[in-house]
Amino acid sequence: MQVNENFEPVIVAFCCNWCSYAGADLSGTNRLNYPANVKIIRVPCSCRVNPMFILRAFQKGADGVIICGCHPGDCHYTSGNYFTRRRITLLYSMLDFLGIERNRTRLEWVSAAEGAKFADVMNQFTEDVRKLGKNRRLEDLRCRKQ
Amino acid sequence: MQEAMIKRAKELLADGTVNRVIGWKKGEFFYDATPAVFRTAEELDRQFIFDDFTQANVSKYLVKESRKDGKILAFLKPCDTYSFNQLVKEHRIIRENVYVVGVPGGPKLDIEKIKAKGITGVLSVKNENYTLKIETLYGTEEMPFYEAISGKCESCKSKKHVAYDELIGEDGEVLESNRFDMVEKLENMTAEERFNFWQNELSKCIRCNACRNVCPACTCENCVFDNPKSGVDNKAPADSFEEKMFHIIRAFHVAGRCTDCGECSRVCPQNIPLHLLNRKFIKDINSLYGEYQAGADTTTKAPLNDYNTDDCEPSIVHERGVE
Amino acid sequence: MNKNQKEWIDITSGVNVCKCMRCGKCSATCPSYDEMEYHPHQFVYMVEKGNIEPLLNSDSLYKCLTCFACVERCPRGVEPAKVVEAVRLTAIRKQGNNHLIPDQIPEMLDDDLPQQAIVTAFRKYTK
Amino acid sequence: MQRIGVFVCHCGTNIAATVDVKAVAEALSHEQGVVISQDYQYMCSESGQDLIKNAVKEHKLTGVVVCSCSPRMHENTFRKAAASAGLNPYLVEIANIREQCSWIHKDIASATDKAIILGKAAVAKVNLNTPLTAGESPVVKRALVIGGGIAGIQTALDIAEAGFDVDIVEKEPTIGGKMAQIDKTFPTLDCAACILTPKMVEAAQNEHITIHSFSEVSAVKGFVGNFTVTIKKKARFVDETKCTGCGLCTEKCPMKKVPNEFNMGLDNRTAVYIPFAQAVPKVATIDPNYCLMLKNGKCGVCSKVCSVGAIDYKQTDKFIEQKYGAIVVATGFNPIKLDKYDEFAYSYCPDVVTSLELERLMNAAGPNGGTLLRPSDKTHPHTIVFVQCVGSRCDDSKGKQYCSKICCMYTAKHAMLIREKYPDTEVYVFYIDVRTPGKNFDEFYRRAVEQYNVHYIKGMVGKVSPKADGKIDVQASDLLSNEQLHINADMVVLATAIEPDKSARPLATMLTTQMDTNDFFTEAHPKLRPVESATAGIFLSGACQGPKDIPETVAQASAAAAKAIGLLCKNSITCNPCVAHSNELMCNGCSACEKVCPYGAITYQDKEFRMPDRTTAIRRVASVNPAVCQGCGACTVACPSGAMDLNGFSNSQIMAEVDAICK
Repeated sequence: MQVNENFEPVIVAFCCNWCSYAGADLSGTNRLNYPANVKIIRVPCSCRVNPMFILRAFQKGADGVIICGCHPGDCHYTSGNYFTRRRITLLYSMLDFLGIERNRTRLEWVSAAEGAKFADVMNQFTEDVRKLGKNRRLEDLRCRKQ
Repeated sequence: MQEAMIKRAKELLADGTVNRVIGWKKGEFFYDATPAVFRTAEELDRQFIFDDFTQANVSKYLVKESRKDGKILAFLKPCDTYSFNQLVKEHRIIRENVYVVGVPGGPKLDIEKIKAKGITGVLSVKNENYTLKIETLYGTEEMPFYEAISGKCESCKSKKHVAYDELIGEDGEVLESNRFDMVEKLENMTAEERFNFWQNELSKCIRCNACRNVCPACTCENCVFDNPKSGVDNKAPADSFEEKMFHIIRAFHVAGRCTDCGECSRVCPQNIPLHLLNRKFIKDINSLYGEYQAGADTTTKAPLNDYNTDDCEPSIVHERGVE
Repeated sequence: MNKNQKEWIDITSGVNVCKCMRCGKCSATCPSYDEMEYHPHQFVYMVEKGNIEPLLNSDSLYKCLTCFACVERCPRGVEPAKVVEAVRLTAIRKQGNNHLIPDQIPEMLDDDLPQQAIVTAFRKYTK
Repeated sequence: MQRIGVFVCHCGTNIAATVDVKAVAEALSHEQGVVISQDYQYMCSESGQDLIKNAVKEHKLTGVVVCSCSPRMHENTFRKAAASAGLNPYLVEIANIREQCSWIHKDIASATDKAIILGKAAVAKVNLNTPLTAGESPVVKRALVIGGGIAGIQTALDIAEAGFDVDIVEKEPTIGGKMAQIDKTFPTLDCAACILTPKMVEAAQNEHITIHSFSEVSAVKGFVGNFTVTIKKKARFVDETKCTGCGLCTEKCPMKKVPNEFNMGLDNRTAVYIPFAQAVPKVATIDPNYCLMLKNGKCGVCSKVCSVGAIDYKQTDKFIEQKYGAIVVATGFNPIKLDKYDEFAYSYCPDVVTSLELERLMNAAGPNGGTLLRPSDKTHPHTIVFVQCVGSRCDDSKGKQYCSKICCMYTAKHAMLIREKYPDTEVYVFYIDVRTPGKNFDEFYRRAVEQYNVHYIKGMVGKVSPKADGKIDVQASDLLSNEQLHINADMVVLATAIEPDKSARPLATMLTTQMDTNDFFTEAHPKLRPVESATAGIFLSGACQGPKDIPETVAQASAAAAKAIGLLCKNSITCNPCVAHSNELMCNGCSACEKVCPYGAITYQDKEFRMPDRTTAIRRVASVNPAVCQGCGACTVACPSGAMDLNGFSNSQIMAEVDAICK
């Protein structure tokens, strides 16, 4: 695969309000860098992330989608991230089954105290997606910007 | 068998146990067995059929039928009883309003497989000792029974009725099936090959919605694909993503609820192997969260509405199989 | 201060000397402490400050037994033995010489010398 | 038609230095529905808020987007500003362009681009916002304090003082916690028991306080103002209501070889025991692991000697359920296990002890009646070495990364007390740093050095080796004189790191509160909300939140009490309006949502509907109790038809954000 040096992937990160969004804030407070490609959408809990949102993002031209939630056992709503884990495992497995590159999707547990981990995860994920290049397998051609 | 069923149906109509019967009637051609509701003994005599082509799963019709006045008699094949149970579990079918008579299952025949042999103008098909005697406009043809059985019966998972009020004929057992072989084969391809396989298959989709409309798990009052506010409402499949989105979401919505009845692939006019998507989910659920057969009973929690604190992480997808 | 030399030692040792909290547990645990002009904690400190020249010229380099007690016990995971090793490598590569010829070994042996010391001596002195 | 106002904050230079705020305001002014787009120095300031208020009135705004710091910081500020101008507060959205943009990016061009996209996403979302009204739910006027150490006692006393009922759940047979084990307290050197036991008695006698000793929290349900807690009262085989605490049973019990945990296992107790003389409640407890009657069915001595018939060998664990409005966590700490530190010989040399063990050795109620003797041979030690930071400030898997905070001071206290009582003893303290911030703390430490001649040596101990003659060789660094020392010591005292109690982790899961990687409870804000957890109605008291000394613990305990009282004073609390709701026309009644709801907020009913074909049908549909729903959204994904949606985070809102970001 040809790697385009100037390719800037579009990355959508769904972060749960209680852990990962706070973790993202903490990495900001600590001035830890991660690429500007990552745009965060705040959701109350990772279990709010509907697979439709993920597919929608790919359809509209996202190159990578990452979901971040509280560590298992730490969910603000007790059990939300356990449901997330099953749903997203199955969805990612299905995307893999359809031949979509594995590294375009990820799920990470980031606590409110893990600002450094958040930045690391985002740096790593952006790099992985950058290597894959533009998302062509799941993009809706009608949605492509000119 | 057909006679026994008509006889029993008449009795149940006569004694007032039920006021309707759901079964099959002849369609335009004799092989187009179509689900139908019968109200009288006369209708039964005239139209009711049960033969090698009565493949259709009638359980979905009971969502509406069980909400009407009076009890309805439903003839269910083993695979149909799983769908029935699943719908009872989801409160879609009102169990008290249905009188279930279990009838033997397939293997049923697929007319397309007969036509594929170059046999046209088919007038009737008789199974004589597992050889099909086929009357056509042009004479009589023969072919082995097992070469004409329908795709969904080829990998039959169970001959056991999991829900019934009475049985006609013998009950069978849950079978060892090879139904995951093709899924496994795909899993062992490279991502590129898998992508090409599905790109090729799904690009045939004409979005006729037949798969959704026949699916006993797809009983939503208002499907997301028909809801302009859902953000994924139906559009013509103008490009490669639209149909993927449709089929992924459809498969996801029925994940953990799909009983693997195979109706989706049976009705697909484009012969897309849609059941593979559902089987992929079933296979994943079985291997990651423990064996689960949707519809086997009406009490177990669906795997997607349940969890274990030590479930595997999604990274397992990245760690196994072929990239 | 020799910046290149410090960077080289940072890279070859793989040690982040800045993590040192100056507790001295490395030197407290060092069996060769009395033999050394510069002690393990001083290696770490002097490398951090870039003051490497005195270390290169000191015999202390060759007194470290690489027993790794300091690595094992350092509460901060600084791994002083690796710093010493890196400085030693700098010295050795600088001169391009072997400091130990196998033929000399038998006459240097004595009964009290631990087996480990002989093995590590080869590692250290012959590059 | 939407009329949206966009306000871009400079946050001084926090945002403006890396994001071209004017360009952001310009770009967002062209977005759908935007009628005004401005930038300002400090949006959160009085005049910044006035800017929003005036714009709402002047432009008749239907939505507001503030591009500023994290919504976790000022979402409420701006919502209140909008509300005061007559706009529904839930029509305000925040684009986080500080924590998630200007502070993490250095390149102005890309940071500005990102800020614009985040702004666009917020505008896209606010276009779909609907006015929401918060409901109310009642507050149960009773508090639960989990842990009966000094933190829990102080919190309970303060809450009771305000006139509210409060229950203390303590897992040990008595309240008092770690402070009861301590001999003297720094920096005043008064006796811990003398200041603690009156408080214990006060708690026991207070009419508002109920003490559940030898009990644990086994389940927590509900939410702020309305928690339902199941408390497990462990079987103590003694009827609490009958036992007078006379202690006769403990004298007569034949099983006398049970390690006494109150004295850190340095001496023994009996199988039926009262932990210490001033225990509250002063009630005996039978240890089923040692009691001959419970183990073999043969003995029964205690039952025979008990004049009030309090012994009950058939007692079982009891579960009681109680409703609470607020919960205060005060689970405290324990010293860490030292089995990974071979170099200090703790596991095999009895004369190497932890500081808490030393407290017991020096305590008048301790194993030696207050005379400091070596545990091995009961002789008077002449040289004592203290090692600080054992397991603290460790970057490896053996210890803890954090500073345990209290060790410097208690080590100075121990050194001083020993030198005071036994002037013939030489005391060495090996330290990495001496940390004594606190009122009169540094003066205290200096007194140890200057007045009591304690030898403070900068450097760590590398190796502790017991010798054949009973002495201990301590090999250490003296970094300032650049020497390696060997000290011939009689005793070594390890200032062991402290860690949160093991019961804290499962408790946090039950309470759905957050913990850091060290299992300390995380406070809602490290500076501004230090005694509240992020979960509403759960407050933190004492060392469960981080290492603390007694004065700090008591201060935090009272602060937590004040917060709890603030909550209990209210008759009702405003609920979060961002809750799920079901569209009955689309609901299948399939129960998927009910199965994933952690709060049991979803119920079903049969309703009659007019169908499109003019018939009527009775359908089973879900409805959400907004007072119980906490708004996680699990149900929205479980729902295949999309009938279930979440206020404030609706499917269409989130998809609008996705679209804006991907465009």
